Amino acid sequence: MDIRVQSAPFDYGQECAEFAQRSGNSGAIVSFCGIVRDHDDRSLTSMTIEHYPGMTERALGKIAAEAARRWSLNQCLIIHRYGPLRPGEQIMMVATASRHRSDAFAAADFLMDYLKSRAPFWKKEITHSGAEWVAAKDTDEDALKRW
Amino acid sequence: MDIRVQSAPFDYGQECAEFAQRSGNSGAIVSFCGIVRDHDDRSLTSMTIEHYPGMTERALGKIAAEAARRWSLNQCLIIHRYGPLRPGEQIMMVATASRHRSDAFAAADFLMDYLKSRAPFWKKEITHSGAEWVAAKDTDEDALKRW
Amino acid sequence: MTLEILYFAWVRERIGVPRETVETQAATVAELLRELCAREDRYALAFSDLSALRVAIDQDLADFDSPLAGAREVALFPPMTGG
Amino acid sequence: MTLEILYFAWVRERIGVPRETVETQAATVAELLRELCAREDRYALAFSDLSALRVAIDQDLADFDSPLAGAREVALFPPMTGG
Repeated sequence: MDIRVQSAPFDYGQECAEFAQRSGNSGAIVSFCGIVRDHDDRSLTSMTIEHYPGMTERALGKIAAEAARRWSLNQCLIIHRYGPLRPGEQIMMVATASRHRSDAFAAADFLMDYLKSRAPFWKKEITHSGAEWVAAKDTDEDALKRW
Repeated sequence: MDIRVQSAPFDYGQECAEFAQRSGNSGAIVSFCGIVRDHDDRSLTSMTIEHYPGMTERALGKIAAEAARRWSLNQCLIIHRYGPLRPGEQIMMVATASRHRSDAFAAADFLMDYLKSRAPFWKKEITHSGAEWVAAKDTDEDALKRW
Repeated sequence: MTLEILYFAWVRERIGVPRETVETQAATVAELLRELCAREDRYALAFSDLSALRVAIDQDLADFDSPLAGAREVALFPPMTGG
Repeated sequence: MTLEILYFAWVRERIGVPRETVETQAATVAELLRELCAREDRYALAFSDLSALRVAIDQDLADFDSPLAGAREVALFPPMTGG
């Protein structure tokens, strides 16, 4: 279980390569990467992610532990950035490794659903017309009921 | 839509990096990698994948086109190897890029389900006790009914 | 009881500070919020709609009626938007 | 009609060749298989259980009762195991 909360960029390709390298005994790897979209009608110029140091790592650890409890995982990686981000930059990634594909897919999807509304991150979008905190969606909360 | 059928190894990290590079206008990337498991009670020494040149590319193209019809995808990559493979080697990968996470996840899962039992690949496992063609599972066929 | 109170995102912006130390006898989070609201308008403004607010006690998500006994750190923030 | 017939995986191993050209008047895949089975034991052995067999006509998956009219290439193989 590898959890990293950082302001620095990460290298998605490199992380995927190393994760796969460590996963020779797994049949299946799923990875997800979230990116600041750079083409948007709201003309986003940048984004800032605020987080709650201490609680963030704790919340991500609990979410990962819950995934490991529900599915058979050989490995699990979560990287989430905070601070200022430009369009096109990678915000976060998760990766899961398992013997079977269904476990790796379900666990990655679960991690994403939970870290979206149970890990203390807040996104603020800066557009040409001002700065605004991203509102949580009802669908984010609803997504948790799937599990 | 990038589809490659090859005997040569591919670099999963490099492919993920390039895919992400091309996906700046997508918010979400999902990738999956299938690996020959190297720890198994059947003591697998190697695997050979046979395929049907011509039909393989055609079948993968149809599966990818169907995914693009069902979900909003900005990009889609399928790489599948054939020929001899050793334990720990990467067999195949898919990657999907979309504006929204749910599309990228569903499309990648769909691609995997379909290429598992609708693309003309056949796996033969070589163990200490001999060589055997991998039998298709009923669950593979059942998985298609999800979509 | 001495509590460290942390604010994040627009809650932090409305309160005007990222954290502060308060002396309180509040038994629950809800009581603490009522005390703060009575103190100054900026609290009343930030805490006017509890459905838009989330709370953590000692870095674990909690409810407004969660007891504060033994707590050292209470955080107030909007619904999270990670991922 | 001249057909190119391709075999894959254990079907190929049982038939003994990866491909062959046959002259046939068979109207469907099922008829073609019956013709081949009547010809030699190795075909009868490979095609004994149709439920374990899949077929493609001109590189598209087809059924055993699919018509062969206009077909150039028929492939016979076990259920696929990609991924």
